[in-house]
Amino acid sequence: MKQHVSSTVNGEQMEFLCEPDETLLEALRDRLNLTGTKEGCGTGDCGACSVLLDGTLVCSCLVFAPEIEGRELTTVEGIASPEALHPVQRKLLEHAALQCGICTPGVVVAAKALLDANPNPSEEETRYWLAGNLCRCTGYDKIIRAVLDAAAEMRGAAP
Amino acid sequence: MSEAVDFRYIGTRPVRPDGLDKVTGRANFGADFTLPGMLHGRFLRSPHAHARILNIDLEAALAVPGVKAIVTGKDFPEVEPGDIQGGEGAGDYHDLAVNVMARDKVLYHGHAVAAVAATSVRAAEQAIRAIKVEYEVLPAVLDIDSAMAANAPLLHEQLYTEGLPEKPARPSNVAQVMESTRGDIEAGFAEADVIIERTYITPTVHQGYIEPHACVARWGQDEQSLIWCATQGSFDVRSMTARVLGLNVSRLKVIPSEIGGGFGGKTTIYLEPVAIMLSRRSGRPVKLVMTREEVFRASGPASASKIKLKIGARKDGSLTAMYAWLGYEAGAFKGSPMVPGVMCVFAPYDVPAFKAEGYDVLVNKPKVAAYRAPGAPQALFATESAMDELARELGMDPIELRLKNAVRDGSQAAYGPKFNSIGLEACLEAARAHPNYQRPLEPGQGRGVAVGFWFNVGMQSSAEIHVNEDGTATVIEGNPDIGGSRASMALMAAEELCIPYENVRVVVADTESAGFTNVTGGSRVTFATGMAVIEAARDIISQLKQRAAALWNVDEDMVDWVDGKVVPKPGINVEAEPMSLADMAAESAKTGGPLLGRASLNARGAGPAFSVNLCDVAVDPETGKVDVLSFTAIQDAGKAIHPSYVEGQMQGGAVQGIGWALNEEYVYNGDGVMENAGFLDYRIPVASDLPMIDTQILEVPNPGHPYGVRGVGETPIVAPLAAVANAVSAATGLRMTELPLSPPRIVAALEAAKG
Amino acid sequence: MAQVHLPQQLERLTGGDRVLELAVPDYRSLIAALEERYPGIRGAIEKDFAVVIDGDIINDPLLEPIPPEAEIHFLHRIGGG
Amino acid sequence: MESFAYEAPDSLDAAVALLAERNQASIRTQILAGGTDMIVQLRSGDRSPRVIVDIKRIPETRSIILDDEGLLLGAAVSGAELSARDDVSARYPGLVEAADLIGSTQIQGRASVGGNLCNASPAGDTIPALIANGATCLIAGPEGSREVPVESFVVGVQRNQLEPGEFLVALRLPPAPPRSADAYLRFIPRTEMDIAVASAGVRVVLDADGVCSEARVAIGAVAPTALLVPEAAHALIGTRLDEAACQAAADASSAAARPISDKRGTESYRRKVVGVLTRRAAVIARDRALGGQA
Repeated sequence: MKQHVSSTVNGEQMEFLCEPDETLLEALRDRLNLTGTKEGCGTGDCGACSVLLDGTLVCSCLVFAPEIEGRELTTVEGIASPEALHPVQRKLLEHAALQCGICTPGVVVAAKALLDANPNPSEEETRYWLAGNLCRCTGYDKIIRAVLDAAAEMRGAAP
Repeated sequence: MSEAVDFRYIGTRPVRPDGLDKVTGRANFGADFTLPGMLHGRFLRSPHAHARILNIDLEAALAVPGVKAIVTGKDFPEVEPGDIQGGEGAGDYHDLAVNVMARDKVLYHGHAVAAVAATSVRAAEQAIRAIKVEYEVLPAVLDIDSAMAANAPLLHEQLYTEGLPEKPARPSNVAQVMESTRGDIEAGFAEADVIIERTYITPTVHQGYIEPHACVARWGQDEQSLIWCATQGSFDVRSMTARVLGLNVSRLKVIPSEIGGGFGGKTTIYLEPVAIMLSRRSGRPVKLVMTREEVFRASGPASASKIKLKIGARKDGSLTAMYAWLGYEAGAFKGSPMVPGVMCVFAPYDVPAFKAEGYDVLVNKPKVAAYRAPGAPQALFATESAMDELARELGMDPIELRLKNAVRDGSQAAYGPKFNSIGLEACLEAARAHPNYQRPLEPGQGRGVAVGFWFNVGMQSSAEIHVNEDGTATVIEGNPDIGGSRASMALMAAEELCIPYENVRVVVADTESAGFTNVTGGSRVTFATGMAVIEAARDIISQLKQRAAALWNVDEDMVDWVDGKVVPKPGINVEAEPMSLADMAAESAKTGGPLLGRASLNARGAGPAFSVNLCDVAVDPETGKVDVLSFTAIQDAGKAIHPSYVEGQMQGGAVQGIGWALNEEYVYNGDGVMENAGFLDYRIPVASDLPMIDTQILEVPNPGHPYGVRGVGETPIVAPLAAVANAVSAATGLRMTELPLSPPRIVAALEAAKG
Repeated sequence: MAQVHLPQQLERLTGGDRVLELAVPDYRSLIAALEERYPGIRGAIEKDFAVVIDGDIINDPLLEPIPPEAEIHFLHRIGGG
Repeated sequence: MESFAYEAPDSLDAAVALLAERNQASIRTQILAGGTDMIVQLRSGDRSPRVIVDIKRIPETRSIILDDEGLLLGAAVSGAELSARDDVSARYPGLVEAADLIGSTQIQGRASVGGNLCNASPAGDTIPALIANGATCLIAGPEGSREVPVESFVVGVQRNQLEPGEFLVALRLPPAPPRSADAYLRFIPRTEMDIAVASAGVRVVLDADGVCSEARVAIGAVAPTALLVPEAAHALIGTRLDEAACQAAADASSAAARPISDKRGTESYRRKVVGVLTRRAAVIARDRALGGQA
């Protein structure tokens, strides 16, 4: 029997019906048409499906959709405002820190979570925080630089 | 052809045109597409590495609620053998068809046996579990030695080794042999003061793109069918799918989605004919998406290899002879990258005598696919490891040794022609002068040096440029943008047309909207499709001159294109203001209608690309863990159109190579079942494993391109294997010849050395 | 005369010949000359080989001019990843 | 995976009642805490429950109580929640490190110590750390609650002592006295994202003279279950945890190990490395204990 789920997604109240065993990733993509969240592995090993659940960074492939009842969710579609990109998004573009771009939504969400929690992360902290976001194109160099640069900008520090 | 020019836009680093879509989640990849009424498909795959299919019982599966169609090998037409155009290792159409869906035999664990389309993924999975297959299990061969052994079980009873003087009497698992020689190697080795001889082993590895293969297909009863998919080559999907299904290519429209990585692995097809067949049977669109596990088990990884190498040199370091025996695993169907392996194993060096013999060997594993510079990383792992050992034996600096023997302009390449305008020497000099080569090392640390090389290719490309009425432009091309190529195309169009980069829109069009274009691969897009864009822009400029001549009522040869404007030539007496593209676009209705430039070409002159990598590591002698402390990639790009994306290629290739060197491998059990088919245990590098990857782009212009561009995408993965292994060897004092350099292997070597 | 290096992999057709000198104006006549000398070589070359004329690799040649002193090689066609 | 029902009781009593009822009706149930192992197992068809009972809405499974009695750690507390508690890290740094090593930041947001224990993987990171600390499991069930030591809770590969209808509510760790400390180390080929190839947890208590008065050593990924290694502890007790003592403990761990060869490592490699890790963890625990624990 399908389960009714009601939650706040990117600031908006949303309701959907899903199978009880459906993952949050499936529900986001197939029920809510939020396809910005990507599936790279389905086992929590790649981070492409990263979302914020009540502000905590999780892999949406390792959450059951019914678990988000009454909770707040932020996906990659909810990171930018209509007026402007989040600094992490802008810096990723300026640093050319994406090639194919499939890991990018997960990186955006994870990096935002990092900077929310730690406005001044070291390179090492950034690398460990993002260790669950696999990227096969960039070798991570430009991603790490972009996130550190975004952090500096958000702190108001000189670039 | 190369011109010394001051560029306006080339060499700058603007934001890519598709960037916003990709950081906001708006970009649509392979699995992001849906059609009304769409079904979901799943595969049944072989649980055996080698078996005869005796019977498939679909009755229970067809009874599962929601199931709309099931197909097996019987539903697909017989396909005649024939070479797939598109390059080395691309394979054969018959093999391709049988790889897509097994017929009488399964040839590897994971080989597709049946596929189901149903109203939900769960229903399709339930039906898959309900299919009953009877197999007769056959003995499997899982490595080069056992596949080549006398009386080895055969994968294909009709396969006879090619490349021998006479057709052999008996079938074999060796699909092809090849030999390449120059001079007298016996004499060469006799002259040598030092000889290094080793056997080098590399495992099966995977490209590891993060996006699994995915497609949506809709069969049209009017025989106009649609495929949406993630691919490196939409025209190749069209031709391969048409051939496997026995269709005319005009009946298939392939729309390339955004593509989440490929590295060569998305140059062939796995899903598309099956999706079309399921759609045809069900009358509804069908989506097929591989799981990560299926990607590992059933797409095309890169060849495992076994290479025996022998090199001889005089005391002064000059090479006297080289010999290589190269075995490459093809997987279940012929077509390993053995040929390019044989061609490039000695490519960086000028050696008077050599012999290389190659073997394309079938094993009961998935058919290999291209992976960045196919065949070269394995071959140069051997060569560059041996060169490192030779430098040690001779007491020479490893860069010095390579400089002494490096190919230069005019050197006869081991693979045939003379080199012209290459950057190996420049890369070696840059490496020697690099601060990272001078940094002192601590105990337990080691530094490795290695050279990389790849041929690069040209092939066919088309491009159109439509000039809009306000003087902005739209570029239409057919290469899926896998790493920022839209930005490069826009830069080249902007450069030629002298309009701001932001005024150029680049569209990667479908197979009905773009002219024929070969794959995004072979490091060819910026080079070849870029050349088409430049030519299309020059087509417009020549039209602008004609039209300006008409406007000014002068002869066409009295008009020039200077600084982005048509102007009367000096001395021409006419009252005419210079006119920009925008000015001319505004007048286009009067001068012959919309401005449209076109080019189609079969690009030649793709210059080969050399690189040098430096790698520093620390090895924990108790656990065998290797930490990469620093990594430096130096490469000749000819001309970097968008330097950030060139650096990105160098960094990404370096890290894939580091993964190949240290941890990545398919772990098979004795039955040919891959035991680590997931990102948890197939260990690609993660962010915290790595330092920043230092890059240095050199620009030795390629005379075959108007701006001097040479391909950059593949060379970066070639040198890291040996660079890392040489560093580990330096740190441990032990020559490491088998990849990956996993901790248990290093500890075992250290313990063995202790005795 | 152009110096033509024959593919080693086609020794069975060339009887071990490795290099020969030919005066031919273009690729089409080159291949015709080779086919006349080594029957069957045309098909074998067309199937697998690109031609290299003075260092310029041409995958799908037809009417390419051959300069009088050109150095000609045949290379297995290379794809890539 | 087969379809099932999802339930999320919000009190201990409700959960016990729900599980008892489903159990009586012979309906296969599965407890969901973080779900990072369980959802993967469900997807791969390794488990096929009919009812999933999410215990994260039960307050007792989410609390962290640190007081004179020691630490009471709810079974569904995530790694990220535990790591955020500096006071817990100060007393049980090894346990927090162990929890922190499980997976990526994303996994940390979900994976729980209790789930890691109940999953009963031979390589579960928190298990040796819990055993080294002398932790016990607080179990609720239809017959009331009971408490068992962690080292006897896990009985085999992916098998624990829970009876049908029972579930793990919390873990209790004894207090950390002055001059005591724990440490946990594991070996993985990468820096993150891997499963332990071998691991060791060590807890020591030093007397006023710096002599080790109590010690517990546990090792992981080298046998079907994590092992308590009394021989290694004996090698440490009565010493100043000098090099020789730590090496003796290392040798004891290597001797106690019963590893297998698999895709993650060889038998001989694991045996060697578990000793190395024991020695290194003992040194860290010693230095922490000497470093002025409150």
